[in-house]
Amino acid sequence: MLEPAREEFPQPRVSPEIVAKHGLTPDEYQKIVKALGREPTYTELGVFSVMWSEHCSYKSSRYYLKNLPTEGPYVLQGPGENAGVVDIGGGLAVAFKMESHNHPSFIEPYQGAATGVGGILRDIFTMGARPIASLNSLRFGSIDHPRTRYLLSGVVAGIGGYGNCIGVPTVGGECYFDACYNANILVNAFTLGIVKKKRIFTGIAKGAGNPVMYVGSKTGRDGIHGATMASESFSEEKEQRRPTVQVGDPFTEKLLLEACLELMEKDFIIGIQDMGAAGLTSSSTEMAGRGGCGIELDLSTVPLREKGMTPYEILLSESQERMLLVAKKGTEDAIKKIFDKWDLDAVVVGRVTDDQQFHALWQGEEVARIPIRMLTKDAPVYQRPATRPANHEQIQQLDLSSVAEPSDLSAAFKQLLASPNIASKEWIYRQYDHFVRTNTVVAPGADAAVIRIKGTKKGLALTVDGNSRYCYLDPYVGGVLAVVEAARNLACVGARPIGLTDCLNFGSPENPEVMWQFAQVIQGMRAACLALNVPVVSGNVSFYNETDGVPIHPTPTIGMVGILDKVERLVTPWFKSSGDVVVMLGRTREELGGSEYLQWLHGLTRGTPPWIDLKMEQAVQRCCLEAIDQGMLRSAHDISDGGLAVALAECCIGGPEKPLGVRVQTHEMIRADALLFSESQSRIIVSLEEEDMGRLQEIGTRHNVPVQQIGVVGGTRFSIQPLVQLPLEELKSIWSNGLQARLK
Amino acid sequence: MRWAVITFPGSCDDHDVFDSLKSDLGQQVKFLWHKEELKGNFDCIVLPGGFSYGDYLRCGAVARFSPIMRGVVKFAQSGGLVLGICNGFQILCESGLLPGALVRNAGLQFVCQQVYLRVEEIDTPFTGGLKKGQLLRLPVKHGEGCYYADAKTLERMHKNRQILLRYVDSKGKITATANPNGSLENIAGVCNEGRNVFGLMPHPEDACSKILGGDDGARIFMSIAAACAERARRHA
Amino acid sequence: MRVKIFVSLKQGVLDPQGKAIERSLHTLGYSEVRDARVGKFLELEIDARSRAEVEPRIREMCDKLLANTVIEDYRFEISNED
Amino acid sequence: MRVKIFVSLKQGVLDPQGKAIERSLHTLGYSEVRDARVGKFLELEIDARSRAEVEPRIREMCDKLLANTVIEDYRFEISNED
Ligand SMILES: Nc1ncnc2c1ncn2[C@@H]1O[C@H](COP(=O)(O)OP(=O)(O)O)[C@@H](O)[C@H]1O
Ligand SMILES: [Mg+2]
Repeated sequence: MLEPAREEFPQPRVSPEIVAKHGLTPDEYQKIVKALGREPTYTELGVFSVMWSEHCSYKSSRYYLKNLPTEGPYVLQGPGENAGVVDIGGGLAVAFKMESHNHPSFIEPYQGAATGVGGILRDIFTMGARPIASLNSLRFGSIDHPRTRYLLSGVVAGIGGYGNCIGVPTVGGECYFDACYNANILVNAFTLGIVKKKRIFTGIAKGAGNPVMYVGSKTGRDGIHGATMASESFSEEKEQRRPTVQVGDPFTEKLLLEACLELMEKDFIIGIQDMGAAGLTSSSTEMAGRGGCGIELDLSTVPLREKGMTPYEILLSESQERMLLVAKKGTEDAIKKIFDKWDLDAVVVGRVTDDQQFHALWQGEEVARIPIRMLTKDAPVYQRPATRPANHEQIQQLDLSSVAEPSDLSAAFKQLLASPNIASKEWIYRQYDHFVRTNTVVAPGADAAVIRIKGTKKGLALTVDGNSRYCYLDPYVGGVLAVVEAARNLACVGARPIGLTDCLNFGSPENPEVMWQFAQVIQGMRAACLALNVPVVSGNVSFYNETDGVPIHPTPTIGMVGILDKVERLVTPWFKSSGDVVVMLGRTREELGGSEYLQWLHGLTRGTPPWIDLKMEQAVQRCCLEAIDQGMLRSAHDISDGGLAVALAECCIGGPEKPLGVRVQTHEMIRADALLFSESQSRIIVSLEEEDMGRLQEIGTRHNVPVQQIGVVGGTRFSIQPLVQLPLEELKSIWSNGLQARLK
Repeated sequence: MRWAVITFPGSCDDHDVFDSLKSDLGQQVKFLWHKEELKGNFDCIVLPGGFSYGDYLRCGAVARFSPIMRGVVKFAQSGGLVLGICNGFQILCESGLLPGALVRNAGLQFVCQQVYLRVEEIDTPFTGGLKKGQLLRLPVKHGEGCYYADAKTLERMHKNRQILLRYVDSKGKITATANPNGSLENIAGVCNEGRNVFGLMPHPEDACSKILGGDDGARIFMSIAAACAERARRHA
Repeated sequence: MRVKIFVSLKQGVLDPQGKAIERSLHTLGYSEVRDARVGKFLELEIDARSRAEVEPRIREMCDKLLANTVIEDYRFEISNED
Repeated sequence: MRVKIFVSLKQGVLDPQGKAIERSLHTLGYSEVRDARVGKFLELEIDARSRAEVEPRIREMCDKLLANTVIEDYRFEISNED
């Protein structure tokens, strides 16, 4: 370990400029002075700046997040911990969470995405859960924006580079392209882990005198709060650079993962938490906060990677692959032994106290003393002004009569199939290991991924979803649709939702129009969660996704988990055999507002998103699930982006097996392009043997869900009479190359 | 039949091999930790896939020096069966137990997909239960699986019929598009001259049960099991 | 002209590869080795008349493509030997 | 002493990375670039009294660990500047 430099570290006097550079408002600063009864030291200011930052304090979002339903009979751990935990029976539970790494990924796509994956993995195994599946939700600028290709390649390589190396399969995700992300891409990473109900760990500190231990990588100047630039001029070493880009070390994380899980089989620890944002500071204060105690750290004992690091830097460093744990007194050596086996540092860096203070020492002298409450419960909370965007009515205007119907619908369809938002994402997921751990029953490409739970008959279905175009046009409805589509995707494989996590990606909360969108989206999510009764068990908020005052479209991404009692009952989206009848559950309306078709072919992001009736939605999902339970469905696929035509195409060519043709007859009395491309909700395409039609009709009637037979599987052509006629091979090559071709 | 699976730091598929052998194929299998010396009697030692030591210098370059490898080399020299899968294959090449090397995929990207393999030689314990020319469907998942050997080495390998598996299309043809990583001659798996050490990039352990999309991987493991049973019979 | 470009991580940026290599060298008994760093090294052949002409071009190539200047520094050598 | 080690692929071993870089340089308009090759570049600090002492050690390290002589060549430079 490097010896910390002996010379005096820079402790500039706290001036208004420095306060500002630390992103604290004058009011917030006054609040600090008042509560401390004195001016904070420079080091203390740094601590406040990170703990009161939007990222750690949720000061702008907390007020609204309260509205999300978080209760449920199976919820073992809701929001507030490193991840949510849900009971899946048989003494087992799943821990899952989604987290954003948007800004870092834009600066350095590979490392930004990689460390994002590393962070969410730690959030899961810090709960005692073995990570068994990851997904990701990505948003990039328009496909022909000069930076998009570079960013996409880097992000995908980074996610794979980290996830593959650590041996957690990436089983699914989503990726959309829209000009609104040109200068602000989104990288949201989801991970799920499995844990014995009796062995769940939390990030809590308890028991005065218990040792606080630091495990994992050494601390460097990685990702230190941009604010530290303010201290540059005071720094002793001139040549020292302070990179704010963090580099991931998946190998060390793999060791950390195995070491922690081995440790957690013993009864040595009280609590444990990863050092994520604001590293040592947030992990120690959050743990003390949850335990209602104090914590004392001796920064001189922290393993360092670089010379001359100051207490300020040690406290704020965001070096990756580190964890903080509170051990039971006397187990230190046993713990060290386990980490030693995995060639990792494990050092006592402090102790739990009963004075409810955050207390940091540096070579025997005190460098920070702050009441824990001020950094946790008493951090600022704002109810920021929210106003409906000025252009709200205007963007909802859509006069379809001014939208010309394509004369050649087959050509229009081909164009839509080639849209990077519709085309196959294989170029992305073939860079992810989706087999490792031998649980993956349904790999990327389906509505939802399915993994088996070893030692049981059960399976888990996983999906991430979110349509920001809908949220832009109507954030409330967009919030509803994000949740119901996720649930519909689970229903299509035969799974019932047990909980969800979310990433809420928005512009600046200081912009009242953004705040309004935020509030609306949450209200919409709330309504949908209550209707489908799916609790929100964890999540993450990412604000300030905007450039030059132009925010991204409001983008909630929903990660939903469902359970299958009998995994072998699962159904996939793809047609299975010629002669099966093709049925649409639900009804198509003339709804082109916010559709991919309108955007890609007509360059319009306008209108109102598709109409949604939560009762009908629920009925359709129940109908599908019941039919699957009775084993009568050969395939089920939900209709979303691109409408009926695209969904049917995916049923024909999307699967791992040989493509199958389809002959469909349509009757709806609506304009032809709407019939093909309308994104009306609550629709599922299923296929089944003819003799089961009666039973399906019966189920439909019971749930009063429209059950229309629209065609038959078979042949070498894709035909929607009388509108579209295409040979399968052509269909397949357009869809398979749509994205790939543009990345050459 | 006693199997052993070595866990190196950074091994990922060690549990995959262990579970598939035990649960799917009902085999007797034990984990070995890389820091220990090789002790105990085994019929086949498996070096699993993953990213030993992060593959930071070169795949398998560091793992090769793990204490347990001394024993593995002796075990191989005395005719014991050694199976290297993916990273295990890379380790075996680095340690000189197998000829050639595995370099960066020609496409420069990590590839995870199902591939078809053609069985080229069957007079080995690893392929004895298969038919010459038989096709297997297994997943590959690697960033550095492009097989390379210089002309002289390759010639020897031909002479000794050491190339056991090749990437082919669904019809069994050797084509460029069927080659996921640019391997020389579509080589997917090779054995040593003694025919008791076998390395392959595809993952048989990930294809041992129908619900995971196929069980062709089991054919390779069962072939090994059969060969060992046969050996035991002869020694008895 | 023959151009050699050396790309290495900026001071202070974590270098997992270097760390791993140093460790294994130590376990192999080369305890005399300290702070190993790993970088990239490119060799190019460039048609040009004068250094004056190539230098700015190379700098461009590095900034645009060959180095990731967010985390990497680069330097280069030009030799006429051809 | 400061040791720089250069590891590059043997002639005949294909270098897709080099090819890719060459291609993108061309698309970026640097048509003057030919046969780009990519290698590894390691920097070590070694405690030793004399070159005579370090050289054989370094050769060992390279043969054993730092280079795979089946596919790679290496050369190194030693400088006293410390
Ligand atoms: N949008 C949200 N919905 C529900 N819970 C949320 C949301 N955003 C954050 N949370 C919860 O707030 C806590 C803090 O979030 P976060 O800071 O992202 O966790 P971490 O500190 O692990 O990064 C977590 O328990 C998270 O689940
Ligand atoms: Mg956390």
